[in-house]
Amino acid sequence: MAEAAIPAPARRPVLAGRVKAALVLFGLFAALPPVAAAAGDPFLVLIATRILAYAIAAMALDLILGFGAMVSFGHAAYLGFGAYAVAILASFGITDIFVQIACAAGVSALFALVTGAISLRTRGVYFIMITLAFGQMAFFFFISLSAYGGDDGVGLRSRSTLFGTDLLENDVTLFYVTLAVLAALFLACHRIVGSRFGRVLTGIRENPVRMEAIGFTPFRYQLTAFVISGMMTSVAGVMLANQAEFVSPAFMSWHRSGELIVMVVLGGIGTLAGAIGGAVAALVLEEALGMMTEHWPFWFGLFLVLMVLFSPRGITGFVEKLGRRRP
Amino acid sequence: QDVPASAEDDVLKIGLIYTLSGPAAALGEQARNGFMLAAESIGEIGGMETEIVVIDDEQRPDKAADDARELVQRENVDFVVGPIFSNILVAIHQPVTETGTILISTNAGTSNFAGAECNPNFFVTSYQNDQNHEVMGAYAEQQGYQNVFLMAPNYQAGKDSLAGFKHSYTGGVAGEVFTELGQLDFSSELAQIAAFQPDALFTFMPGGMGVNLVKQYAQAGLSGIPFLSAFTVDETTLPATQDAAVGLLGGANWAPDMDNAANEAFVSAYMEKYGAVPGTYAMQAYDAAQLIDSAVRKLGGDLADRDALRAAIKEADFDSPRGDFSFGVNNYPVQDFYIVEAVKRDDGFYGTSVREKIFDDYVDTYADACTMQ
Amino acid sequence: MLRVEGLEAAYGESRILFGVDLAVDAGEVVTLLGRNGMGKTTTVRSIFGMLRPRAGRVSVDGTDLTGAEPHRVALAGLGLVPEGRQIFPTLSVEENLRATARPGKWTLPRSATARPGKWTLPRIYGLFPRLEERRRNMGNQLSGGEQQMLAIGRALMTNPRLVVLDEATEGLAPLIRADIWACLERLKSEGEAILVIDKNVDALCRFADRHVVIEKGRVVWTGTTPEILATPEVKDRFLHV
Amino acid sequence: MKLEIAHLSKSFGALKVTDDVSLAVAPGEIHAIIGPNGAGKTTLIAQLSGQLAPDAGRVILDGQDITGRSMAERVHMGLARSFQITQVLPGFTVLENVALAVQARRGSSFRFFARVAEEAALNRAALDALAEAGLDDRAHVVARALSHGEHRRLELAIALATGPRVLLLDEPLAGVGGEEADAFVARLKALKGRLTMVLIEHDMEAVFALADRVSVLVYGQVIATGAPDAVRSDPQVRAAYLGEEEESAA
Amino acid sequence: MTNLFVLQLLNGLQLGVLLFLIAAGLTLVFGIMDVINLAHGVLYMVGAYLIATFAAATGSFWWGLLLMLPAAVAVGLALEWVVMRRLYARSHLDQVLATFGLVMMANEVVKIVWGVSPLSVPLPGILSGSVPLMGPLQYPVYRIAIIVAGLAVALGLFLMVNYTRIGMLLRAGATNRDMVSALGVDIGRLFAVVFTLGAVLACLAGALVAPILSVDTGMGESVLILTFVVVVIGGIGSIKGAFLGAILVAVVDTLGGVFGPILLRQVLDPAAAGQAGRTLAPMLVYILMAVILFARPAGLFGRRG
Ligand SMILES: Nc1ncnc2c1ncn2[C@@H]1O[C@H](COP(=O)(O)OP(=O)(O)OP(=O)(O)O)[C@@H](O)[C@H]1O
Ligand SMILES: Nc1ncnc2c1ncn2[C@@H]1O[C@H](COP(=O)(O)OP(=O)(O)OP(=O)(O)O)[C@@H](O)[C@H]1O
Ligand SMILES: [Mg+2]
Ligand SMILES: [Mg+2]
Repeated sequence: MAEAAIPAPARRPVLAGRVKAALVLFGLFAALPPVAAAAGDPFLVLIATRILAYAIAAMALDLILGFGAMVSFGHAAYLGFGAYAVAILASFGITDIFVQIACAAGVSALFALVTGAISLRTRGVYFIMITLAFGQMAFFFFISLSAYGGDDGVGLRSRSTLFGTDLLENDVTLFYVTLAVLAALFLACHRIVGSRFGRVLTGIRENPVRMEAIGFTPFRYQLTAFVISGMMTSVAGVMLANQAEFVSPAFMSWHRSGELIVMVVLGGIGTLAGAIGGAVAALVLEEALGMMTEHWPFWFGLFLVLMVLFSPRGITGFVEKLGRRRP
Repeated sequence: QDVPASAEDDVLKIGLIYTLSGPAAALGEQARNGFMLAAESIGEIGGMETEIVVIDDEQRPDKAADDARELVQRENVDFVVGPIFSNILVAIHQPVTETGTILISTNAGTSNFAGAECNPNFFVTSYQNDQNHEVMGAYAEQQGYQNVFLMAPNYQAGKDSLAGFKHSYTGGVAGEVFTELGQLDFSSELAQIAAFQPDALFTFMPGGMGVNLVKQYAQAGLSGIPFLSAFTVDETTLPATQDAAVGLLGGANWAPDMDNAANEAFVSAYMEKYGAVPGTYAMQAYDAAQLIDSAVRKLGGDLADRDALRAAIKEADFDSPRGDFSFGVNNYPVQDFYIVEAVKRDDGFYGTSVREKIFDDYVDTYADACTMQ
Repeated sequence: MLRVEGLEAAYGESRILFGVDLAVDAGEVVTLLGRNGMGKTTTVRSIFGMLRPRAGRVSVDGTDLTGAEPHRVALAGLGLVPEGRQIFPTLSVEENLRATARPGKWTLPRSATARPGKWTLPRIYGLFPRLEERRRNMGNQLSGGEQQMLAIGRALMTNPRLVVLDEATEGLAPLIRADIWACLERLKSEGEAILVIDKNVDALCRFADRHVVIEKGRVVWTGTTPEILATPEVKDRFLHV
Repeated sequence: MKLEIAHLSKSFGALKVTDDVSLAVAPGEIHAIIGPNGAGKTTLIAQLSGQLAPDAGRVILDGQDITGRSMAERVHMGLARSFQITQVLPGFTVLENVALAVQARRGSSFRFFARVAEEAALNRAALDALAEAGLDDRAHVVARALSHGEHRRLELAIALATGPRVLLLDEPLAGVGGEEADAFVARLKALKGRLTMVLIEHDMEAVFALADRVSVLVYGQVIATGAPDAVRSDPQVRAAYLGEEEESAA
Repeated sequence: MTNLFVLQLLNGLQLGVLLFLIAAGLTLVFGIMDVINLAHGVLYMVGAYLIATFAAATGSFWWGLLLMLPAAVAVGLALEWVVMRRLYARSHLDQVLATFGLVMMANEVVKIVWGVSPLSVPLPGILSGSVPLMGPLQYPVYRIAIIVAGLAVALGLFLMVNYTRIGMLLRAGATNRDMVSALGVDIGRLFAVVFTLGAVLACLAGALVAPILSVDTGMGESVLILTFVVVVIGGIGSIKGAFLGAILVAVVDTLGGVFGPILLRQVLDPAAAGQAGRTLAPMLVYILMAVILFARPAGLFGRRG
C-alpha cells in the first residue's frame, strides 16, 4: 500500500499550487464588495459579476479544450441558451433561478449531445469549424425569434428569484451567488479532472489511438465531457443575463466564442484556475485600458501578442515562473 | 432614489453612447462630432460646468446595457445621449430611464417606445424609424409606381423599414428580399432586380452595406431603375460612393443645404472643424446638445426637480437646423420630411440636397398608443 | 572531418551529456555504442544543431558549427538517418526522396577509383526496389520497414560526405539488413565517412574502423575493431550483449 | 484463448495487402509471423485488433466472431496489441500511462469524483507491470522524455497491463537494447502457455527462441507455416526473407 | 427564371473565385505551413486600404495596384519577421491568440491612419463597363476580370504546391521542420518567402475587390470566417479543395438565397416559407459545412490525420 501509492513528485505541488491560486482569487473576489463600498464605487461589484460569469464559461470551456483537446468555437451558444432560458421563462412568469438553470442545462445538454456527436467525427481544425457552424446556427435561430426581440434582444423586467425572494435584485447578493456558483463549479471541474474520467479524457487528448488500443472508446468520454461543459457554460449564461438584465443573440456570436477561447489560452490551457485568471485578466484589462485610451484595442492586442511570445503557457506559466524564481 | 446624486452638485454630466468602432463607426463619429460641436460652441451647456463622457458601444447591445448602467450608477450622469442603432437603444432604455435619468436618442427611434411603452424620461431628436421609409412610400405612390422591388437587411430595423414603406405605398411588390446583416456583395440581389425589371427599387442599407450596394448598382448597369432609399445615400456614405450615388433619392428630415440661419451656422462650423459635410446623424446630435442647453438654462441649472426638467425639455425651445421642431405626446419629434437627392456640391464635396417636401409636421403613427401626458 | 569535443547537453533541467569526445575522419566508419537511454541520440541531435549544446564544440572540417542551425550542418556535408524514421507523412515516397535532394558540391576523394558517388533516384530505387513499388504511397502509408528504407534513401539523396545513421536497421528484415550493411561497406569503399548507431555490433564490426562507447553521457571506451574484438569485457560491461 | 483467422483479405487501392489469409493460433501458443518489409504483417495485426476493417474474411476469438467488434470491445474480451511505431501518451508519466491501461479493465471509468491518482490498486498493478518491463525506476518521468528504447519498453508494459489473454506484438524488440531484450524474451517465455501470442519480429534469434510455430507472410500471402526449424530451412523462406546472413546476425 | 439562374450562376462563380483568391493565401499559410493566421483578414483589408491610398494619390487604379504590391511585400515580410516566425513551432491555439492580438492591433492602426469612414476606389476605366448577356441582362466587365485573375492564381498555386520542390518542402516542413532543416534546407527563409506570398495574395484580393466593395475597417473580419469555411470544406492543405470549396460556398450562397424560398414554397405556405427562408438563408453556408464535414470529416480533399 505504502509503496504503491507513490505520489508523482514533480506534478503534485504544481496542481496543488493551482488550487491555491484559485482559492486566493476567490478570496480576493469575496473581499471586493466591502472594498468597493468603502471606495465609494459600488458599481465595481456589477462589473465583477460579469467577470465572474465569464470566468465560469471560460473554465467550462477549458474542461474540454484544455483537458480534451476539443476546441469548441461555438461555446457562446450555451451562454445564449442560459441567457434566453432566463428571458423566455421569465416571460412565462417562471423566474425561479433553479428552474431556469435546470432548463438551460437541459437544453444545453441536448444541444451538446446532438451537435457533439456529429462534431466528434472530426478532429483538430475541422472540429473547431464544425462547432462554429452549430454555434452560428443557434445564433441565427435566436435572431429569427422575433417574439424575443430577434436581433435586438430583450431587456429583463427583473432579475431571477432565489427561493421565491427577490434577493438577487441586490447587486451584492447577485455577486456572491455568482461567486459561489463559480467556486462550486471549480471544485466540480477540479475533481473531474483528477478523476478516472478526467484521466481518460486527458489520455484521449494525448493519443486517441493508444487509448482505443487499451480499451477505451474515445467518443463516449469526449461526448460526455462536451455535454458537461455545455451545461456548465449555460449556467454562466444564466448569471450573465441576470447581471446584464438584458438578453440578445450577441451573447451567442462567434466573436464571443472566440473571446472565450482567448480567455482560456491567455490563462494557460489545461489549468482550470488559469482559465478563471484568463477571464479576469482579459476583462479587467479591457476595462482598464478602455478607461485610459480610446485606442485600447491596440494595447490589448499588443498585450496578447507579447504574452504569447514571451510566456508560452499564458498567465499560469508566467505566475509559475515567478513562483519558481522566488523560492 | 429617483434623483441621481449629481443632481445636487453644479457639474452637468452627460454620457454619450455611440458606435465608434467596427463597420458602422462612421455614423457614430458623425453623431459624436455633432454633439461636441454644439457643446463647444455653447461653451457651458445650460450655463453649467459640463463634463462629457464618451462611450463606444461597439454595436453590441449587451455591452451597451452594461455601459449605460455604468453611466447612470457609477458616473451619475444627468443625461445619456445616443445611440445610433435601434437594438442598442432597446438595450440601454430600461437601465437609463428606470433611474430617472433622461435618455435622448439622437438617431434610433423604435416603434415600441413611441407607442404603448413611451416613457417620460425618454426623448428623441431624430424621428420614429418608420417615418423616413413612409416618406419614400408616399413618394413612390405619388410617382405612380406599380411594381417596386424591396430590399433590406434581415434584422428588426430592416423589417420595420419595409413595413414603413408599405404603410404609405399601395402599389405592387415585384420582390421582397432580406439580405444578411453586414452583407457586402449584392450581385445576387442585383441579378434578381435585373431579372424582374421593376419600376423602382426601395432599399434600406445603412453604412458600408449602402456604399457597396450603390457602387454595384451602377456597375450592374441598373442605373435606369429609380433607386429609392432611406439611410443609405447620405453624408456618411457619399464620400465612398461619390459619383456612383449622384442622383439617387432618399427620404430625410433635413439636408445640409437647407436654407436657414441655424443650418448655415451648423454646416459651416462642422465643415470647418471636421472637413466633411455633416449628415443627419450629426445634425440630430447637435440638436440634442442644444435641447439640453435650452432646458437646463430654463431651470437655472437646478436639475433636482425632475418634472420641471422634463417639461422644460418638452418645450424644445431651440433653433434646429431643420427648421420646425417640436415634441409630440410620445416625446418623438413632429417635423417635416423631404425627398433628398445626392449631389456633387459646388464646394466639391458630395452631399444630399432637398428636392421636395413630402410631409408637413408629420406625427408618427404610433403616437396614438402613447398614454403619457 | 567531424570533430566533437567536450560536448555537454541537456533537456531543460535534466543533463544528459557530460563531455562527449568523438571524431570521424574522411572515409572512416565509426560506431557509437551504448545501452538504451545513454545519450547516443542526444549526441546526434547536438551535432545537428537540433539541440543546442550547453558546452563543447562541434566542427566539420575545422569550421565551428556548434549550435548552428541544422541546415548549415547538413550543408557542410552531413546526412542524417534519424531515429524513429521521421518520414514526411504528407509527401509521397518519391517526394520524400526528391524534396531535400541535393547534388552535393564536393567530390568524393576516391571517387575516381570507385563508381562516381552520386546518388540519384534510380540508384536509390536500385538499392530498395520496394520503394519504387510504393513510390506513389504517402509517407504514412508505408510499412515500418519501408519507412526505414525511405529514411536511408532520403539521407543519401542529399549526397553527404558523412552519413549519420541512428538505428537505421531497426525493423528491417534480415535480408534487407544485410543489404544495408553491404551498402554501407560499399559507401565506405567509395570514400564516404559514416557514423553509425546500431545494436547489431557484430555486423558493424565487419567494416567499422573505430568504436566509441558511451554510458550515462560519458565516453567510457574507445578503440579500433581489433581492440573491441580482443576485449570482450567491453561488450559485457557496457553493452550487455 | 484460441484465435482463428479465416480467409481475411484487405486491399489498399489496387494493392492486396492481406490476401486470403487463414491461420489458427492455438491457445497458449506463441505464433510468430515473419516476412519481408511491407508484406502486410502490421496490417494483419491492425485487422485482428479492430483498428482496420477487413474487406473480407472473419476473425474468430474462442469461437466467437469478432470481425465487426470495435477495438475497445476486443480489448475487453482480452485481446491486446503493441504498436510497431510507438504509441504512448507523451504528456503522462510512465506510471500514469500504465495505470490507465489497468484502469481500462478494472471498474467503470465514468467516475467523476474520486482522485484516480490515489487509487492504490491501480498504481500497484501499474508498478508491477513497469517492473516487469524494467522501467520501474522511470515511473515518474514524463513519457515524452524517454529515450527510444525506453519508449519501446513502455509500449510493451502498457500492452501487458491491459491484462490480455491474447497478445498481438508488433516488433516488440525493435529498438530495445541487448540486456533488456534478453530479459524481455525471458519474460515472454515465462508467460508462454498462459497467454496466446502473435509475435511479429525481425529479430530471428528471438523468434526462434520463442515461437512454437512460425508463419511466413510474403506479399499478403502465407507461404509457409510450421515449426521454427522447418521454416528456417525452407529454401523459399530463405530466398524471400532470411537471406544467408541470418546465422551470424545477432 | 432561366435568366435569373444564369446570372446567379455567374455571380456564384465570381464570388467563388473571389473567395478563392482570399482563401488561397490562407490555404498556403494555414493548410500547408500549418499556421493559423487570423490576421489573414487584416491583410486583405490592408491591401484594400493600400490601393485606396495609392489610387487616390496617383489618380489611377493601375498605378495604385502597382504600388500596392511592393507595399504588400513589405507588410508581409515585416509581419513574418516580427511575429509569425516565432509562432511556427507553437501550438495552433497560441497562434490563434497571437494573431487575434494582431487583428485587434491592426484594426486600430487602420482606424487611426485612415479614419473610420469607408473609402472607395474608382473602377479602372477600361474595365468599367458591362457586357450584354441575353435580353436585358448585363454583366460587369470588372467582375469578369476578377474571375480571370482568380483562375490564373488558382492554376499557378496548384502547380506550385503540387509540382514543385517548394511545395514539397512546405508540406514536409509543416509536419517536421527539424527534419527538413537537418536535411539541409533553410526552412526559416522558405517559410518567410511563402508567408509573404500568402500575405501578398491576401492583399491582392483586397485590392481587387476594393473597386466593387467599400473599403472599411470591418471588411477583414467578415471575410475571415467565410475563408476558413472555404478552406475547411475543401480540406485543409488542398488548393484544389479550396477552389472547389469556394465555388461551392458561393453557389450555395447565391442560389440558395434566391431559389431556396421558391423551393420551400412548394412544401410550406408562403408566409411560413418566407419565414423559414429568412431563418435558413444566413445559416446555409454553415449547414453546408456541417453536412460536408459530417460526410467527410476531413473535408472534400483533405487527408485524414
Ligand atoms: N525530449 C527529451 N526531454 C527530456 N529528456 C529526454 C528527451 N529525450 C531524451 N531524454 C532523455 O535523455 C536520455 C538519453 O536519451 P537518448 O535518446 O540520447 O538515448 P539513446 O542513447 O539514444 O537511447 P536509445 O538506445 O534508447 O535510443 C534518456 O535518459 C532520455 O530519457
Ligand atoms: N493506408 C495505406 N494505404 C496504402 N497502402 C498502405 C497503407 N498502409 C499500409 N500500406 C501498404 O501496405 C503494405 C503492408 O504494410 P504493413 O505495414 O502491413 O507491412 P509490414 O509487414 O508490417 O512491414 P514491416 O515489417 O516493414 O513493418 C505496405 O507495402 C504499405 O506500403
Ligand atoms: Mg536513441
Ligand atoms: Mg510492420
